[in-house]
Amino acid sequence: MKAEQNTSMDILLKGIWKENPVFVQVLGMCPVLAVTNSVINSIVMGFATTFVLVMSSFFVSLFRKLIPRQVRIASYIMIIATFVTVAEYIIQAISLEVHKSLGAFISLIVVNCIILGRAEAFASKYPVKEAVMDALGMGAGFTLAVLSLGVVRELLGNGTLAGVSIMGPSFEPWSIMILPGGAFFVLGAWLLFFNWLRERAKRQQERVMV
Amino acid sequence: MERLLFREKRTFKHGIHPRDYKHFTRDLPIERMPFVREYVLPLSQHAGAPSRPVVKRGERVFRGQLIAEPAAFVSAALHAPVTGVVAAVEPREHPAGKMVDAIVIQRDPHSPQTLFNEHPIDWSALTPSELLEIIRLGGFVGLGGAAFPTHVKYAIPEGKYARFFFVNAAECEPFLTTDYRIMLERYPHIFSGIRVILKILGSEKAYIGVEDNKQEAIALLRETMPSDLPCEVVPLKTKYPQGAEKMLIEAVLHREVPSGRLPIDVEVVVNNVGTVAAIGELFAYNQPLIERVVTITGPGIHRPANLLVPIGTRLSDVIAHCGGMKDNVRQVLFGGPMMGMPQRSLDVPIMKGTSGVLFLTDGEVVPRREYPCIHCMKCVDACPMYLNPSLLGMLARVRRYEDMLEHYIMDCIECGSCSYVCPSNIPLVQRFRVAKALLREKMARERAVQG
Amino acid sequence: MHMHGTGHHHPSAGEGGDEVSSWRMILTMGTIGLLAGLLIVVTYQLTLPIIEQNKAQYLQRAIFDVLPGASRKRAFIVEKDGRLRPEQGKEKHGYKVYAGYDREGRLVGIAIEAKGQGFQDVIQLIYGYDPEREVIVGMKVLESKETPGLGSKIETDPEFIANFKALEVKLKPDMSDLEHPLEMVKKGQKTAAWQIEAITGATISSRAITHILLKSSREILPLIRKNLDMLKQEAP
Amino acid sequence: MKAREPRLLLTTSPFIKSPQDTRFIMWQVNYALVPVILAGIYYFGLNAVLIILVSLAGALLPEWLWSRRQSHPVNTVRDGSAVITGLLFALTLPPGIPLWMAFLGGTVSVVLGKIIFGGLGYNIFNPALVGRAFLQAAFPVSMTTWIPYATPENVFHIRGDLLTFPFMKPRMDALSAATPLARMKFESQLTRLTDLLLGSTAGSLGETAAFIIILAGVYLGLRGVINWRIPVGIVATVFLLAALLHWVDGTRYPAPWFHVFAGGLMLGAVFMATDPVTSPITQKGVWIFSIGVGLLVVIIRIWGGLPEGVMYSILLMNAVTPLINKMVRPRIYGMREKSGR
Amino acid sequence: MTGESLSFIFINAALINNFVLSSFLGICPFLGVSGKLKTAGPMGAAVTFVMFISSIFAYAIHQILLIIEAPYLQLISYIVVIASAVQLVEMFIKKFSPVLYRALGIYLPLITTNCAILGMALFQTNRGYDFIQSLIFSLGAGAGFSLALIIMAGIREALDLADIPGLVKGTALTLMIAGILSMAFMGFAGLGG
Repeated sequence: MKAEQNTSMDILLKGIWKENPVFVQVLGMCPVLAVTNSVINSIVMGFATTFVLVMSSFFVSLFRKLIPRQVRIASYIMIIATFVTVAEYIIQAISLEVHKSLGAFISLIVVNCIILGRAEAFASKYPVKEAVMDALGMGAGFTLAVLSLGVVRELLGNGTLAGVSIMGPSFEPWSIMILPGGAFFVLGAWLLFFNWLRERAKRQQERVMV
Repeated sequence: MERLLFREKRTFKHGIHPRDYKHFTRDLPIERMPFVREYVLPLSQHAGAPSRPVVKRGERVFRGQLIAEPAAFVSAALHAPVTGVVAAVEPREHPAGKMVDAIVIQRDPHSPQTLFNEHPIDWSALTPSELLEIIRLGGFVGLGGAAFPTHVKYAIPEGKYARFFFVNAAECEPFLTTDYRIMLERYPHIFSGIRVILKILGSEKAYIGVEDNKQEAIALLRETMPSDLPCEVVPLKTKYPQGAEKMLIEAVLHREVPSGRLPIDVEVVVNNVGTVAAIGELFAYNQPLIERVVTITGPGIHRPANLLVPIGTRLSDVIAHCGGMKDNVRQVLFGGPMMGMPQRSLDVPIMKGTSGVLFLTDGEVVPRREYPCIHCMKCVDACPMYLNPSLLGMLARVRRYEDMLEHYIMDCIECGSCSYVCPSNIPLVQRFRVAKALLREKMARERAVQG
Repeated sequence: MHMHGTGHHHPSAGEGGDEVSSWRMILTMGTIGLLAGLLIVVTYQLTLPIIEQNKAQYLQRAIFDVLPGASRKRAFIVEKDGRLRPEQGKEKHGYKVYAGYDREGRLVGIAIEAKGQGFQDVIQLIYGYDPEREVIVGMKVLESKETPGLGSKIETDPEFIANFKALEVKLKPDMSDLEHPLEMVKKGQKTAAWQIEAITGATISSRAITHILLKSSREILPLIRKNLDMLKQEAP
Repeated sequence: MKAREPRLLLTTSPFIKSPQDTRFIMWQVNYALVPVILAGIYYFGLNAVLIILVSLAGALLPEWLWSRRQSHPVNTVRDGSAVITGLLFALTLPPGIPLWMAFLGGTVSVVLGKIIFGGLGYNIFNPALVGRAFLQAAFPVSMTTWIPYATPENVFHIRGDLLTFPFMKPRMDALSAATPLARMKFESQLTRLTDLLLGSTAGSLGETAAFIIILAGVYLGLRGVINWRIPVGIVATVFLLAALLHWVDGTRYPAPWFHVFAGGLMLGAVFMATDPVTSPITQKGVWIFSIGVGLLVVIIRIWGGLPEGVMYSILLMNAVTPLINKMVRPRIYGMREKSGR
Repeated sequence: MTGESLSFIFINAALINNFVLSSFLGICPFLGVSGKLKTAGPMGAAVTFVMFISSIFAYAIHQILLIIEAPYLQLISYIVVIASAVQLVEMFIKKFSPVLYRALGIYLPLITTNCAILGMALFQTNRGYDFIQSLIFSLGAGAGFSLALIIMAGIREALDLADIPGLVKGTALTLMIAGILSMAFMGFAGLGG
């Protein structure tokens, strides 16, 4: 990586594509599989995670010089848990239905390795602006990933997108897509797709080199 | 219960039932091959260290004269098969596919080719250790194929006891009829050989294990057995690899040789029936190991035969004697079809361990495509050592040789049963040989580093 | 890591070193804890009224759904000894039933929550009981994970839900059991008022609903009948 | 004598081979399936023919594409293994299923059940059952709607939802019938033994005629193509357990013969569980495997929510087969100090 | 009235709605540690043990929070409790079985961020289980996690010898297998009533 051109924009973008937390780093799989049976759930989960990511990165970066090393992980977890609790109450206030369908997985954002991972690997080492940009990028990448699962699963599993009928009334839904098995298959298929893209890119690069 | 039921047809577990193809030569009496011009005697035709030559180029040698001496404890002596002149001591093509130092003897066309020294030896007057020395100097090795020096087998380690002596006459390899013909034609030498060996070993009893597709041999041996000889003929169910030492012992005694150990650990010494007969002849004619019976067989040779050949006779001479090869020959093997060695050249000599020469044609040698393993279990059911060839084969395919150790690859006796039954045509035993060789090399290297 | 351009942005790792005194650790943790607690409490206090209202609305909607004609409700706690008492304030504990009243303050029926094992997981439902006619007048599945497209029809299939408009749950005079225990029959074979027509292909989920209703009505209905007079009084 | 002889092959021993190769084994299974298919056609007429052809196409298409792309040494289409997958998958389908689902399922069988694992020999699960489980989860209604068997008049009629337009909802106006197991589970009605044996009941295309499947199984067992221990172990376990339950409470639990001959048990035991690739490699392991399948079948049928559990039982035991292979290793010769005495 | 029988709670968490294959809890260690049987077994045991301990603590904390009426502290206190439980278990094992400690050493810290544990604690609270039910639930969850992990490890070890197409290798294949397993586990639906 060219260090000199490391603008905030680059930091933001790498989370979405090059270092996508889900498709590239294969992190935080639990919510990706669990709550993506509909587009709405995916969006809410994506936003909630991004919110927690940004807020905790902000505070971790802000206090990075004050927190002693020995207690840093404990502090990060505390900060993260705080914002997860906040996010949970906000979602509950906005819509009980959504909160219900996401179930315990909102609380489980606490143990999403992406967040602790970013806090430890990035926010604790960089100033606030970069940390927030990084968090935003990772959050966007995560949101994109859950959304890409949610779209496929809701479209095939229900014939709708965000509740709006797309495939018409006579479409036969594939129930498996909203069942756990479908979650594994769709995520597996997306990873396969990205493997294929990367392989193709590599092959093209090799051809150019030759 | 099981032993009662199977009293008459003893056998081991697992194994395979290939067609025996013995019809080519089973009814042909042993025929002496006429002498030819030149004989090639590789210094390494037995397990262990190569022999050390004691003759020089140009030296005249007599039939039966010592021409190379054992170079170590595990080694064997070599004798001139004919009276003639040493033409060369130089590398020659060896049946194992490499160039190996050999003594080349040009026959003296005028010599009557009588033995160097033809007085019978009175074995009853000699001590076991004297007998053992005679066998050692006679150049005896196992004639079944492995060519392990016989005197080494008889040197029982401290604290061990060879309660039983086994004569291995199972001859489970398809096509081969060497042992069968020896039993029919030379049985007196078998019995006298057993007497000598029993004396050397101090054993209680001898067993002759014969597969039940050789009924005539079983009947003849039983009929002619001297009443004072503590020996029993045991008919065995025809099954491959009945002739493997460990399988034979299991079949007769229901004892398993512990993993990584030798037959002596279950109080047994095993010899091939040909070796036993040759020892009988040694004492009868004072003849060291200079000739042997070889089955020349297969659909690719014009005139199959059971041939008595001087050691060192070149394959091309044997072929010429047997009417030549057919045009469609694709493969020439030393030994049987299950464990034999393919030959690239027809210049190689018949060695002490060459039990047969098999000529296969296009009809038998069908190139087969390898499929992935389908875990059909046939190899597991065939392996007489109860290994899991399927798993070992897959490990070998991805070169995880170290892991193969955990699955006892070193216990493989390379009988080829797994490759024979594999419906996916996976060259299992072939891969195991490679793996074992590499592992042995590696272990030797490690030992060297440590030591 | 990759950042060279901005020199002073070094990881804070080495700065504190390893000789951080434990009081500083405690102080840091304490401060963070305090701030975190503060933030959480503030959020909680701000969102609590909205959440409570949401919850109440949700519950109320469910109750009114299964008690057609009801416009007001009142919660009763079922005591361990089998007596009912009106809920005082907001109680967190105890099993509650809800009496629904119409505009005139007459008791329309009682909404009862029940749950039990379904095909895939626990099914939670609420049903309305009309003590006057001794029938179930409505049923709504609150939570279920039944097979989509098949078992999930217990929530959506109008024909199935129609089963629960007037389902007889008459008690025996001694209240030991129902006069006619609820029964599941195949579609189109309903002959009696206490029978539930199954969803074709989703027999297991239909049967689960039947079981849950039967078990719950056997337990709760006698209690309700015993305390009917109290239930009939509208809240002050 | 130096005349250079014909180029001699330098392969290594052994030089003779048993004539049974993989292709032979695979086609033997296919031949044994022929009577089962004929029974299916007899009972479900044109429906059976169409469903089998479409499933086969669905299974062979990806296999063909893959074996072409991979420049594989073996042509897995011609060796018959993909044909087995396609046929077996078709035989587990309800005879009124939309053809587009049959095609999709056939493709899923081969792609998800086989190709992603590297093809023949490496798959963990029985491919046909992976395809069926997928359809079961995706289209539960279509997969549990059964049409009654054909009468001579309607053999040439296409009944059920076969011709539904791809991806569209089936009309579901087929006059549905209940399988013997469903009738037992939900209505406590027993089906006659002769009907179960001959196949005159509702059910999947190839599972109804227990008698014919048994004959096919005996043939394959005698030829050594399948391991007889697997069907015997499964059926014996089911029989014994069912007999025990029947003995405990004859009114609640049907007689053991019912469980043995009803549903997919015979088809599963003879053709699915015996897939060598997905069953254990040692005889002891095979016994564990088959007893496990039998146990799960009885547990699911009697205490589970579903009327039938053969497919799930086999898939679950497929999943633990690698563990069985790990645990139950053959005893190596000579690993016991003194044996057999 | 929590009418769920203990047997159902156990079977539900272990089989019908298997913690990993159906509830998607503990996916990270499931993907990460399922490569080798040697590590899968100890990991399963460790997680089950920590779950059991955490379940007791979570139950106690929940009761306290109910009394002091501070539901908003649930998440923070649970995560602290789990982290401490892991520490406790680590110390305990270190003291009483150094052999086991060496075997599990590397996994124990990982367990803190294993969402299966926190998920278990949250589920038991949300579903209103009583003390005994909670314990059984934690054991069922642990059994389910271990089962999925061990089965997957067995399969992946077997596949080490296979010719997997390059594209599918790795996480994609593991996910596909998990999907098939998840479908197979659907057969358990309706059990344990």
